Amino acid sequence: MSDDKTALVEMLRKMIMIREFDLLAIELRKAKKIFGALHPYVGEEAVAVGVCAALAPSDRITSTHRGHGHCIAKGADINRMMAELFGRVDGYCKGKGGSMHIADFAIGMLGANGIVAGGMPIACGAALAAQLEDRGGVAACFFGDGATGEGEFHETLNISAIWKLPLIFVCENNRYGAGNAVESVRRVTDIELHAPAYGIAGVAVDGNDVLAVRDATAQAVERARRGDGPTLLHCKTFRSLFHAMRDAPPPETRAPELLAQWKARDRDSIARFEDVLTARGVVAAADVTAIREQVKRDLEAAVEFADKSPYPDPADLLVDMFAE
Amino acid sequence: MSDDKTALVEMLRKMIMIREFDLLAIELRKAKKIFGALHPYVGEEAVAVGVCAALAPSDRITSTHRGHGHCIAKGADINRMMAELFGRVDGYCKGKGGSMHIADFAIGMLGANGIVAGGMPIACGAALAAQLEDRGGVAACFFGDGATGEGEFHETLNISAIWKLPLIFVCENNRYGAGNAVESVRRVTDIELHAPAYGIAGVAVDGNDVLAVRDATAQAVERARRGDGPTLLHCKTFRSLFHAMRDAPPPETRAPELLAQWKARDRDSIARFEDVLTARGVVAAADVTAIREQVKRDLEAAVEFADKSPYPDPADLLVDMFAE
Amino acid sequence: MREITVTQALEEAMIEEMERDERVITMATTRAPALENKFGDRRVRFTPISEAAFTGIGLGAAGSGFRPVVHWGMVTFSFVAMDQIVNQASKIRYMFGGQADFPVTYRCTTGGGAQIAAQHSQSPYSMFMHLAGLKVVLPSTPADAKGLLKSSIRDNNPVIFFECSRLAGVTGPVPDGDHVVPIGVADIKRAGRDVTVVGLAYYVREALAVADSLAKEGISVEVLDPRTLVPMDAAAIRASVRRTGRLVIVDEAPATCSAASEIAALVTEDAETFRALEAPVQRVCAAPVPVPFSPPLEQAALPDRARIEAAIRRVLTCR
Amino acid sequence: MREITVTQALEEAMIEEMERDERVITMATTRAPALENKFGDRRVRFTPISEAAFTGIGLGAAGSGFRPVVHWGMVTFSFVAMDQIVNQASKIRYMFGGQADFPVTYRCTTGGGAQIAAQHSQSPYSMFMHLAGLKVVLPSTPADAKGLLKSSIRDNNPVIFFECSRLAGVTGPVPDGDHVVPIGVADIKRAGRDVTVVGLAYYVREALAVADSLAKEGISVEVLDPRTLVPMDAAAIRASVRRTGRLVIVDEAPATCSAASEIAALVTEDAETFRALEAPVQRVCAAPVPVPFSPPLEQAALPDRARIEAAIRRVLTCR
Ligand SMILES: Cc1ncc(C[n+]2csc(CCOP(=O)(O)OP(=O)(O)O)c2C)c(N)n1
Ligand SMILES: Cc1ncc(C[n+]2csc(CCOP(=O)(O)OP(=O)(O)O)c2C)c(N)n1
Ligand SMILES: [Mg+2]
Ligand SMILES: [Mg+2]
Repeated sequence: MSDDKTALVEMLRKMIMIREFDLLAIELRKAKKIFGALHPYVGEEAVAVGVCAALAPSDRITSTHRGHGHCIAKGADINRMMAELFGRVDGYCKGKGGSMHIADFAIGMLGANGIVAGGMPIACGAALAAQLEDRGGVAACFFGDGATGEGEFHETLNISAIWKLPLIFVCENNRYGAGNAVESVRRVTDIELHAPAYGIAGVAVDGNDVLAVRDATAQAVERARRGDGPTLLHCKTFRSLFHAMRDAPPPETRAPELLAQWKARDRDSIARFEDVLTARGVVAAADVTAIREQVKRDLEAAVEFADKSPYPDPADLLVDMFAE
Repeated sequence: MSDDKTALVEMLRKMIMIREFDLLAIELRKAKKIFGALHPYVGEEAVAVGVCAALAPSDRITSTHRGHGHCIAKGADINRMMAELFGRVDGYCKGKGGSMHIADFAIGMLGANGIVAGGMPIACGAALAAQLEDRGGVAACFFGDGATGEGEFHETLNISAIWKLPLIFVCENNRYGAGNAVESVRRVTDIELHAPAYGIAGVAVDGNDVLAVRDATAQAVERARRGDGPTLLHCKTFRSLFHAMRDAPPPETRAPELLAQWKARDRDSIARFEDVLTARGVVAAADVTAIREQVKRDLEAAVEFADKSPYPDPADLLVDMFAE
Repeated sequence: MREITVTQALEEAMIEEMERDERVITMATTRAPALENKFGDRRVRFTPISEAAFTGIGLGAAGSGFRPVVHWGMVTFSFVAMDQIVNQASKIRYMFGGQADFPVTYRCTTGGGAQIAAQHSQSPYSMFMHLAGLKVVLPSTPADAKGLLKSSIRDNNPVIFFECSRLAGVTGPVPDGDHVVPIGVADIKRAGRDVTVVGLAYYVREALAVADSLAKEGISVEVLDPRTLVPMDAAAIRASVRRTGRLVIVDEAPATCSAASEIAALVTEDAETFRALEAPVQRVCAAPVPVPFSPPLEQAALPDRARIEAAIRRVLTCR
Repeated sequence: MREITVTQALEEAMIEEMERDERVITMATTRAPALENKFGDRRVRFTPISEAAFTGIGLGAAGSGFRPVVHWGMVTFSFVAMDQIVNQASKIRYMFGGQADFPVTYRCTTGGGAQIAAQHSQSPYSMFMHLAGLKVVLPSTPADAKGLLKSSIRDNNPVIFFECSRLAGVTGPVPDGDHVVPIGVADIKRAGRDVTVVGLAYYVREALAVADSLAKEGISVEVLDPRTLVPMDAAAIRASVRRTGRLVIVDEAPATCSAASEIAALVTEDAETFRALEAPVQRVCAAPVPVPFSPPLEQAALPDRARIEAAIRRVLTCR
């Protein structure tokens, strides 16, 4: 993978943007500036950014209910994302989708999805399209550890394997499916162990190490381009915050020690990457501060953009139902 | 397992009965004495008989669209089976079910099923019941190689594993799912390789060797009773005849050499078992002839029973819809 | 009488029925601490996210002597399990000639109004009603919720029990003791002379509110709550329409092939009721769109008091 | 005009559309040798038995520039894939603000009459009609089958294309060349004055047979075939009923929340049509049971000419 400075700095910027975007969204939700359900991606930034760093802009992904990180990593416009959370016409879905349904087909982001595992077959269809287009394109589907309980996970693994589709299964194992620890719903938590039964590659990677995720993804992309079919990529990460909030965040029920461990500088995805880049001399402390300030400014602008955007006109209720 | 003579002879009798029952059913279907679709179990007898020989009468099973063999192996009454194929009131389902929906809850046969993989969750429910009853009972679900493409296969493996349910997954790999060879729908045909990802035992066995199937099942029953949960049992067999017939059997498209191989005396489930039993001196040629004649007489009686039974009265159309 | 919420009423029903019959067990993807502490994790199970599997598990356990209560969470998630509902649960008893009973209750939440968008705001009761072989329940008050859940759990057939999300926190009087409401009996929540309004779930309340305000004008609205959708109490609905001569049906599902369509058909195919009908039947339903996220759009998509009132005035004037 | 079967007409449509547009691809669990030989196994795929996956694959490929035609086999098997239909296909375009099109066609066979019992004899169109976001097609003749399948494949939205099993071998005239029938336009298969019979699929033929025999008595029956169920040509149905004043609807789905219920509601909620209605609307549908296997029971469960005729006589006499 290209380790050129701008690419690495952009990865760091995106990770910071993802975290700040969701921390801000939480405040906006508490303040009732935005509506509905919110699933923060805080703590898992290295997965989305690492995977998307190894994809081409024309490659396609599907996301989950926890989709803000995937959008930003794939290059979505935070103004239109924010406007969508606000339910305004300038949002990606003109306010029809909200947090759980942001999509930007123009950048190959085929949609967040409120159905656990629901995006996997759709990504598989995008991988079939890529195979038929025969231009070296690939597709990736993000899904959680909990999604491995669904039949669509198994069916999509099998079909993509038999058809040798250029598809990357990105399991974001953040240790929980809503309130349930992964150990309580799976007897074996090494999710990559599913791969051999399908004759595909199964790889486990530290999901908080963005470069490791990027490199593992790059290898999966290579396999896919060679015609060796899909890869099951198990990214081990941690959900730093709550599963979901409506009007208020739910109480934290996990042990403080555990949370502290994952907050540690050598564990937290962003802090680690900052330290790697500074150690390598790619960035200086000042650069990081500059990035953080720029992110803050961009987010303020996004909120302003969203707030200025009008609500959809109820008269347009039936618009977008059917294509001509 | 008890190798007492009567048990072994009964296994042979059931295998012969299964084959003769389905060969007769084909003739009856051609003669339009029976209706609908017919899926003969011919060639696969050792699986149903081997598995059920290791189960207690009170253990529960679910079956498939190819269910006659499972019924007979579990101890169903061929008169009521035949009457069901004839669509008569004395059939197991009073003529409401037909070939694809024979059930006898009284003997733990929870039903044939026209939905590929559809019976697996139901068997899993029976296994949950057995676990809650805590009387050492187990459940088994029969399913084909093609059924391994369905999500319900994966979901049921996972839940039964995490709950350590006394469930035996019996994959009848007869090499085809309708017109499709198993190699064309799975990149890996060692179906037992799914097991490790669930932390359960996966075992492959010669599905035409009834004693091997029985013993492998007995070990699975032991594991289940010990509280070690489910076993995935891959039985390698062969579909001797066509997938399904309506008015006439479809043309055979498979290579004659292949068919001949599986018809060979050392391969065919019944011939092999006959030879084993004669070699061990459990039966003499005359005994086998006697069994065959008795089977023929029983089947003639079954047809007579079915033919004498009246059709259901259309006035009873709504009966059996809802329980009190 | 004491007032509790629908949620509390449903939990009471669960506790009472699990105490009453130890064959009652529960399954859901989310934990139920209150029940788990009381009845233990053998009878109160949380499952992996595998709706198809645990829907069938409930059915198989029911056919093996237990009385499972399976909670899908939102009805949205039941569609992952639709094979087990359509091809198995709704047909298993009849198809096998009535040789076994399947006392399983499937609970799920329904409805919009919470800005959680298309996938999480569905009200697809009619898709279950269409399947011969399932009973379908949809209560609108805490008392009916408790009484009907108890009846559903005691029923020896598969029952789909819908819980309208917007009613979860609504309080109402619930009798003490073993309060049971029979399946299949409609309830006239308000008697009236001029028009019959059949409301479902949340819209029973909205219809009652409209009836109050119209009463001030001397318009007498009868509000009927079917409470169960299968079996539908057609006799009660027809009798009411024969009295009033006019019918408005209010529900938050889209109109096409909805419970509202069915009620309209039940009324107009009955000769005596048809003769008594003085105005076209009006359906006040959701717009034919997936429920949108943005509040003004969502409000426009769902029925409201203004549209209920307008429909009532239409049937009162138009002949 | 040449006469071919519905099956041949559908295969012609597939071949012509695959020749016309190379983005058209197909998927099914069974092989399609004719298509595979002509267009190769990249465009013509057979799949593992994984309906949920390949239903979503069709949707994802459609959203990525292709025009998949997915054949489920029997509609029965679509229920394994219902999440992808209900939660994804029907909502994806609107939910995402119309930013992409999803030109995917889902084909499946429906209906009873072949003694293959409950699971394999279903006609659940109304469950799909209820979902705002899908077009639903149900042809009754070879010409309509060909013309509507071509329109469905060219349509830029998810279309559910139902193929009535009992019509597969039925022959009829089909125009040469690019014969296209627009989605959403009903067809009056026989004009009449006294009563409108709306038939679906196989029951269009049965209604026509009954119309023939009643004509001998001077009873003039109009037989209308909606051909598409979504969008439903309500204008054509209402216009016919306004002319005849009487309506009978015939379908082999059970009546509850069926297409027949919807047609009854569409007619009775329209003021002008309601005023023209001289008799109660009659639904001639399947009995509310899973289709039984035994021939005499199956016959009793499904509509037939006698019941159609009886319903017509009812609406002609009863006032
Ligand atoms: C089919 C389905 N079942 C249940 C739900 C409810 N639900 C929403 S998120 C969630 C947990 C998902 O866990 P995981 O896949 O690990 O993703 P994470 O939330 O951890 O990112 C559940 C059960 C759903 N959205 N879809
Ligand atoms: C969910 C579902 N999809 C498709 C079918 C149609 N079908 C019936 S049998 C069959 C093949 C099943 O193959 P396998 O599981 O190997 O069982 P076998 O017929 O070989 O015994 C198919 C595709 C079905 N019955 N159910
Ligand atoms: Mg998780
Ligand atoms: Mg097979």
